Amino acid sequence: MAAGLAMRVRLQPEGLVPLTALAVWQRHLLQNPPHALPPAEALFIGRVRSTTASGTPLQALELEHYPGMTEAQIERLALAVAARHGLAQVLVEHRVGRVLPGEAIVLVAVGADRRGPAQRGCLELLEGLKHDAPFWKREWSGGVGRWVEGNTPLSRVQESL
Amino acid sequence: MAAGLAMRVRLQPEGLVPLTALAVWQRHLLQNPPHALPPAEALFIGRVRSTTASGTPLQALELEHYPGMTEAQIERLALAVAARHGLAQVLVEHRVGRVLPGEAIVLVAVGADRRGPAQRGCLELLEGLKHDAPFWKREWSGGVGRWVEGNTPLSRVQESL
Amino acid sequence: MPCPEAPGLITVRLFAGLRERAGWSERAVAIGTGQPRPTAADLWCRLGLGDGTGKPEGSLPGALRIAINQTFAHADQELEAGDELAFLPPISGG
Amino acid sequence: MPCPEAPGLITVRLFAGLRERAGWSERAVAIGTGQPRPTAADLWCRLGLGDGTGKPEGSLPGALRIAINQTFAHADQELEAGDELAFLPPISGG
Repeated sequence: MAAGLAMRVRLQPEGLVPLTALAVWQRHLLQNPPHALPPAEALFIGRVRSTTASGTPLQALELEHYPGMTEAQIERLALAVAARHGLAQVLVEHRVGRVLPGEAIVLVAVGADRRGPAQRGCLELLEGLKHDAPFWKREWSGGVGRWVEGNTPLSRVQESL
Repeated sequence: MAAGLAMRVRLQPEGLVPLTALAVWQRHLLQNPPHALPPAEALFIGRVRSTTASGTPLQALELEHYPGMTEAQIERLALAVAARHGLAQVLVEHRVGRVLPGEAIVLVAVGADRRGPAQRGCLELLEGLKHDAPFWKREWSGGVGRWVEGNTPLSRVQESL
Repeated sequence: MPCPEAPGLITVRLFAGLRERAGWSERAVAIGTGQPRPTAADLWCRLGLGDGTGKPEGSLPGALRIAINQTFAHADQELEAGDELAFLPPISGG
Repeated sequence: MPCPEAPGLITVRLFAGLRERAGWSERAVAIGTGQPRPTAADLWCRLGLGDGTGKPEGSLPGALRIAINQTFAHADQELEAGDELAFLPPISGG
């Protein structure tokens, strides 16, 4: 880990409450000098939609992962983004298992000295999670499960940052 | 306000605790259907640095604003960004008065159906606050106050999004 | 024959470093009847707000912004009685 | 004369839709001694994981990704005894 970088990657089988996870993370930073709350912090929270990709009501999302590789791969992605932008802090929490509509599925928090690196780091890390971390979603609707293959494109942002 | 847009703009003379402000905002959304927690939420927290622009230890930051115009101007900026990106929710909380190193000075939370609009909306609104909302910072260091004129540029992100 | 207008007042406000250099934050300025309506640049000169660097009369510092009735406005917009005019030094928000 | 190597095992893992179509999630596959080392594409064919669409032997579906020992790898990387090989259908994280 780069000197001074505070990093935490967690897979959550039980539930992910973003504001609680952030409070725990802030306490950790404040209690472990020289870490501190960053001047610029960019965050992203993703939650489960109430409908499937085809528009039917969603009962639940099932998230499969590759135990061991998924954690290691997220850490690799986070370290690469942190090095590229000189980040001070990276927190990633990601649900696995069965997640209900409205529940949080992913939380990314990136801290830096300036807003530009924090924002770019948060965007890039989220794209990494979407495309390069081994997660597979299955949408359950009407008692039937359907694997989601791939992600929605991000359009302009991805290429331009 | 656009149909379905939940918007809150607050100037905080007393103190801004981002996680508490977010908890209050979430409760408001959940208690006022059809508002709900958004599938994609991009957030930014800015905090006061421990040093001045010239590198000396910062005692405090003093934030002057234009009562009436500042709130109205933030609302105009937020409505424009929300319309441009089809946002569902915008929260802006900004400190005024005397702010100490490490304290939060600004919180922006933008909710949308997809991550692209949420992220772009959050970036643009923060740039609006930096450059087009009437706030003036004075850095206090060694008992002397110096007005900060202008902001650090965002470089690549601003033009490309 | 139209009635002569009563003289009107414009409220002028200054902020931050500009307020401190001038030594005041708010003034009421009378605008005469029968004269061309003043602009922000006119009042900037009339109130002696220039920095003495020899800029020609009527010109405003480039970084300065103008608000009329709490909305950003162009410096050459004509003012009316009752308007609130503010001179805004460079913004540093967020 | 070098000693003949004992036959080695490769662990093959499948995930998500691919696991369900195949009907299994993990298998140990023996690789013979004295033969060229197999690649992921070789094992894909040997395990009958193709979708029967008549793709030539040795080719993998374009959207499929490979991990060897829990790290992304090229499909033509040669495998060794003890390796863990995973076939990963298109990712949908975050």
